[in-house]
Amino acid sequence: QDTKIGFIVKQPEEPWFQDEWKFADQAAKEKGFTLVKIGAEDGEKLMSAIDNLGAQGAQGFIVCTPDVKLGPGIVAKAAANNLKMMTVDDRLVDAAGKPLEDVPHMGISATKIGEAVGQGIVDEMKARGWKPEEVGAIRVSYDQLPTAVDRVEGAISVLKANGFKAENIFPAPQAKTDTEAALNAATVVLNAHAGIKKWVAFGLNDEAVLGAVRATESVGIPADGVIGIGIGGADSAINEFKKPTATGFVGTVIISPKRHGYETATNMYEWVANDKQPEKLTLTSGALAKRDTFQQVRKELGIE
Amino acid sequence: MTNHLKKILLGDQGIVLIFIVAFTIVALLVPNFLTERNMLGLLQSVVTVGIVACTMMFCLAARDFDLSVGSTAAFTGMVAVMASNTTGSILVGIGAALLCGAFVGFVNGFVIAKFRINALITTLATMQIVRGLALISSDGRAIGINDPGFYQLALSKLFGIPTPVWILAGLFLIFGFVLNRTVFGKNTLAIGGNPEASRLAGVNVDKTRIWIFALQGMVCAIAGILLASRITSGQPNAAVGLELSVISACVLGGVSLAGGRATMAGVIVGVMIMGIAENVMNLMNIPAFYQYIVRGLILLLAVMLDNLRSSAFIRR
Amino acid sequence: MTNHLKKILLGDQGIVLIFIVAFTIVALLVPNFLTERNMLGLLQSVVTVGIVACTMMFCLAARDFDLSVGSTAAFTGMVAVMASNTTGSILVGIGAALLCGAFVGFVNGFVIAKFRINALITTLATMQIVRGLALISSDGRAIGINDPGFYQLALSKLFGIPTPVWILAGLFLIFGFVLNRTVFGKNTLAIGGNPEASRLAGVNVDKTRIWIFALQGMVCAIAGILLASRITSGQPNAAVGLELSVISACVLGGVSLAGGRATMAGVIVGVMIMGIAENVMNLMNIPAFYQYIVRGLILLLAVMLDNLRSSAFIRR
Amino acid sequence: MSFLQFSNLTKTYPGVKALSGISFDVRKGAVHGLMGENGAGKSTLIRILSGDQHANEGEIRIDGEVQAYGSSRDAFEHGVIVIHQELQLVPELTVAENLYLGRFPAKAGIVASAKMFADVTEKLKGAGIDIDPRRKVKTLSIGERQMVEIAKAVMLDARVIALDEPTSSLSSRESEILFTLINRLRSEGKIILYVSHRLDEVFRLCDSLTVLRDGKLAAHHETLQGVTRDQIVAEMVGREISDIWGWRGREAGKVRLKVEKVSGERLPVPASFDVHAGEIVGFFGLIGAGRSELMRLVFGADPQFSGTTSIDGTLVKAGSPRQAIRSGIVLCSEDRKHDGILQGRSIEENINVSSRRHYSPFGLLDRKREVEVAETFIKRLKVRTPSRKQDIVNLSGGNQQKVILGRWLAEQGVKILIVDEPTRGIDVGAKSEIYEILYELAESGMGIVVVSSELPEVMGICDRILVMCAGKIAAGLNRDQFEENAILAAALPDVQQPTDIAY
Ligand SMILES: Nc1ncnc2c1ncn2[C@@H]1O[C@H](COP(=O)(O)OP(=O)(O)OP(=O)(O)O)[C@@H](O)[C@H]1O
Ligand SMILES: Nc1ncnc2c1ncn2[C@@H]1O[C@H](COP(=O)(O)OP(=O)(O)OP(=O)(O)O)[C@@H](O)[C@H]1O
Ligand SMILES: O[C@@H]1[C@@H](O)[C@@H](O)CO[C@H]1O
Ligand SMILES: [Mg+2]
Ligand SMILES: [Mg+2]
Repeated sequence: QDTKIGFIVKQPEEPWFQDEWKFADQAAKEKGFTLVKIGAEDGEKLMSAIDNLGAQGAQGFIVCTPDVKLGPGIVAKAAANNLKMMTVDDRLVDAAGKPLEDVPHMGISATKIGEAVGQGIVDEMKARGWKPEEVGAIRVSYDQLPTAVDRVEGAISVLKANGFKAENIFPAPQAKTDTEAALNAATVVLNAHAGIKKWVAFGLNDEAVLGAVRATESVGIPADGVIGIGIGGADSAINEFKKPTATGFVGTVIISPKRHGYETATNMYEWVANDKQPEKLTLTSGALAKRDTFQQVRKELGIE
Repeated sequence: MTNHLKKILLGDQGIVLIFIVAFTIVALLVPNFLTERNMLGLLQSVVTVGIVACTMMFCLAARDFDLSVGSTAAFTGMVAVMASNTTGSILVGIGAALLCGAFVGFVNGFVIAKFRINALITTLATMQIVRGLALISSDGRAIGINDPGFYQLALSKLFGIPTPVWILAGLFLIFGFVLNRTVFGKNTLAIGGNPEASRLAGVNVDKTRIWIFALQGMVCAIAGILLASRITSGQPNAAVGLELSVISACVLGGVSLAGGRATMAGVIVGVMIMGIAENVMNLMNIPAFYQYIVRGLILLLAVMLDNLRSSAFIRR
Repeated sequence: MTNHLKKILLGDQGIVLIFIVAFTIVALLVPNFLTERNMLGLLQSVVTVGIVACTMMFCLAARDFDLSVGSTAAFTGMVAVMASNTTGSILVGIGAALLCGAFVGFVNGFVIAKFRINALITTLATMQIVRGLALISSDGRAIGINDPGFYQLALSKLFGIPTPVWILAGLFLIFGFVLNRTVFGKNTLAIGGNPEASRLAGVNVDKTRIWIFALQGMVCAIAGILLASRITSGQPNAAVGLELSVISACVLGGVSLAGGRATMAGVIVGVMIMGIAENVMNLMNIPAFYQYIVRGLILLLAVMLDNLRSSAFIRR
Repeated sequence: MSFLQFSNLTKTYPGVKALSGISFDVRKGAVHGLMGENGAGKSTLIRILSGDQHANEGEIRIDGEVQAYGSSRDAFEHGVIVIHQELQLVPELTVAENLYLGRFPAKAGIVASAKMFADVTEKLKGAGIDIDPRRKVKTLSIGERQMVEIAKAVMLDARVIALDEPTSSLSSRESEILFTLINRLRSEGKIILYVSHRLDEVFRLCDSLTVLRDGKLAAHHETLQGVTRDQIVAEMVGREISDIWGWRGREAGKVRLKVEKVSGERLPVPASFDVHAGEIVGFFGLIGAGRSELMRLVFGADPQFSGTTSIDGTLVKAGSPRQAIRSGIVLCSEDRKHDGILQGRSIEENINVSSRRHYSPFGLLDRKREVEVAETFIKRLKVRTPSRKQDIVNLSGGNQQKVILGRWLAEQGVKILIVDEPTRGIDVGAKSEIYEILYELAESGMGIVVVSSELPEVMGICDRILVMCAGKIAAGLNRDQFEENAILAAALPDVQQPTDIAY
């Protein structure tokens, strides 16, 4: 019987997931199984997707869930359809918020990524000789998304630990997760605190931080007065590094879609075909990439 | 084509026929489509849209519009989970959700009917407000269900068919009956067909509209409860964009946005077409970006076919 | 209140007055609001919505509906970036984007006018198809702009005011003029008032509708180009949900969804109210979840005020 | 004696005093006429009676008891039924459903359909109205719809029945049915208020009469005995009109319009006819005879299945109204609400919508000219309005009709003017002025087609009459052959008709 494996992601339009899929496809080609890629933006679509996989005779699937609290439901659905399952990126939790340790998972904790961002900012501030009290921080927030909250909180914890004052951190809530929304929200913060000349920015992803950096440009703050560090490291960020002159977008914490896509798919295949149980928990790490190091970092992570 | 056949094909139930033909073709061409498992999965996947479409049909038929259904379903789902977690009683949870849903709908209806505010704007506003409430009440995070009995709402089966599907079928029957056989249904169609005439004929237009919205809210709550049970948690971000799916399903099913025209059979077909499209695209492993295009084309094709049909039959 | 004042307040331009009053209050109460920098930021933040609202006004006034504007803006932004990257000429990029936008709009208009397909469904379909195209053409990735000159579209200033704001102002003027002073504008309003009567009065209804959509597409392209320049890349996910913001702004500005009623001044006010609401909420540091609620309430309040105004003036 | 009393009724709209201090009484078992120029306030009075509008001052009493209705339903529950001037039907519902709208026979909210249809069938039959109660209203012609409206009056048990221009689109045969009904209601002791612009009807039907002018009471007649037509006309319009038709002879010229074997979906039998320059041709027939459909085909409003139309010998590509207008044919259609007025737009825009292409270089409006054109026709047709900027939906029915006529009179280069029920709802004074305009246009060489269900009108103003019956042109008569019975006989469908004859 042919091996068929599903790979369900929460936001198929996001480059990150495109990459995960791409690397999973690579695994499928190498191992000779069929990969069924499905986008499921919410809980209901996810449940249908699992049913759908069951109906087309898949044996297992990998999922990045739209919400970690869906845990028990996903597990039950998978069992009902007799499918093996693993999670990627985001780890499932139960009703009480405890991780479902029985489900094999590969990912990186949102808080950890955020901390990496915070550390990057702090290091850059030191390199530039900035004093925390003269710097404003733009927290581009999208609190509707739990992961987003965890990430920015991670960054903030590092900033505070390094002497950043809480009252110098200004929330810029984006109405949507695109760059324009972040730009508009950040502009308001900048204009409300016109006295501050040095800014740092962090947020959910590269797009959010890019919006903040664009905002600093539009109000005329020079690039050397801005430190923005994003998360993701896909094309939006790379484009920024490729610009002829450096911008306030100093770096991005790259996580490797290759490991997440390729390895999870391979592991699932081994599980299905050779009954080889995957590791219960694999944590990958993010790496900070900057204008001068991004190519190297990408190579190390196996992306290019 | 003989005249007789033409009449059936082009008549009021024509879209049903078109649907049957399309279904047969899909069943023959797409592997795994006509399996029992897939059929059940398909049916379950249309439960939310189908349930809400029942009352959206009334709303549109009365020339109104409701964008708040997605938020309401999410909010009421949360309410059901929170209330049953706190009280320990699933029934109380369900009751609270139904009440909250009906209340949101009532507010919509009241504002629209009494203050004569555009339905689009009103429900766009409540859509945001209710979503805000859902987020605030849960601090933006999903809330897990404590009592596993709650899952049974969605998991239990009767004669091999999941409860939500039975509920959907029941609602289709009920609202089909209400539309065609009751004073409320006729009044709804009359209001949509000619609000002025209805008012002058003594139809209580305001009351009917308020009722429609209140019902809509309550039905959203049913959808929200089942959804929460299905995804085993109350999620403040659930059902985003539901309004567009539901309205499309209705319009696809021949409900006129200009009011006054609606059939339950049409709406059912509309709901099914949308569900089958998604199902088949995933069965056929169509890449995500191309799914957008296919979805758009199916939508266009379906209304075009229906239009061709009805314009060939009755001009104007 | 003297009769004279009442007349101005309740007249056609009443919403402008209400707006001025509201603006003054906000300016006095919210710190940092009335600074030059914030005003410029505010204006820039409404550029996209404002530009698209110009033609959406025509669309709604003719009793049509366009949900595809967000996708079209994103798609044309990508086209502008890709074409100028490949050819090395910004002008070619802009031209290509305008053409693509107009083409998408033309297709919308053609399908709606000639096949008589519901505008909601048609544009919902193209919304998906065009978004799909944007995603496919870039493989879902943001595309960076090669030529820094492209950034200047958004960054350059004239008399201290950014170019996009000038463009917005120019479009407001042009479309205000077109609506009130040209046959095209009057025909649009006539069609919205009564399409059949317009046809019988010799108005080329189909042609007018097609033109409206084609223009809408082109104007979306202008918005898309400026957006790409502003965020220094073409992003396939840009402008999701733009359609609802734009339609709300129009309706807030007194454009009737039942057609036949629209003023440019009203639409400008609608756009500004929405922009100010976002701006002030962020200035006042209102938490994200509460912003939903405030947004909804403002929307409601604004139409209620406007309704009160017009219903006090003309009873039905 | 018990009766309906209006005392000191006053109603103002912005810029318009629609009624000021109206007081009069109506007896039981009597038909009370209400007449007055367009915009005099008749419909306003009736709308207040129906609870749809509220008076600023004054009160209404029935049997001495003050009535204060919050809504139409309220009025209905107090036994007041109103047939409004504009048709108030729901197109997607059936005839029976429309008749029972607002009061469906129901048990536990479930409509007793069988009972409803049986009931309606019986009552329509009893009233002599021949319309299938199961048909959807959208498939009925204007005239048939009007009959459905009227049927409401007999369906329900009422104390007061008010009819606002019920015959405006009925031909004499249907009007007769209505009169029989009204007489029956009178004999049952109802109070009947009857608005009409047709004097002969009023004389035939009414026991007493009130005349309004500019919202004020101009005259009240307890009885019509001894009252003359001229007197009423003078009370209405403030001057005497000797002969409202005022027909004058003209030399007919060459054939201008030649319609050959034209057929369409709702007019399967091909029809042919000519109109000469300077000629006014009347089309008469019962409702549903196909006159409106024929004109719509000629004008390109509906697709032609066969046939040709030519003007001055050149073939017209009548694919659309737009092309027709450009080749010199215009049609002022019978259904002003559906096919005429641009809702929400001003009088000025409603008048200029078609003709502005002649004076809008490069698509830019000539606003001065538009104002001029609007003012001209407002004045010429005596449209009663505070301003040319008034939204057309705020005008009285007759004034709306005048504005639509104005739209077509403002057109330039018209060779054939087709007017379908042009004086529907228009007062006597304005009528004679419109006829005068038609004569002038004919004298200038235009060919004119007048479709009308009012036999005296067709006989009064036309040079030639074509009678349509059941979708065919059944007879043609020149002015010297005009004879009421002959025309009516030709209009009745029972007689054997020849097919496809040219006139
Ligand atoms: N909603 C409204 N707003 C403003 N003016 C109005 C409104 N309704 C009616 N009017 C005005 O009130 C006056 C009386 O109108 P009404 O409809 O009662 O006239 P009528 O006697 O019925 O005329 P007709 O013979 O043309 O039907 C008219 O001048 C009309 O323009
Ligand atoms: N929308 C429609 N759908 C179907 N049949 C229609 C429709 N409108 C009219 N008819 C039918 O077409 C026939 C011709 O109607 P038409 O309106 O041309 O008659 P008419 O002589 O002008 O009479 P009227 O005074 O009623 O306008 C009638 O039998 C009518 O019932
Ligand atoms: O949503 C994020 C996604 O954007 C990517 O960064 C991987 O982790 C997921 O949690
Ligand atoms: Mg009247
Ligand atoms: Mg007719």
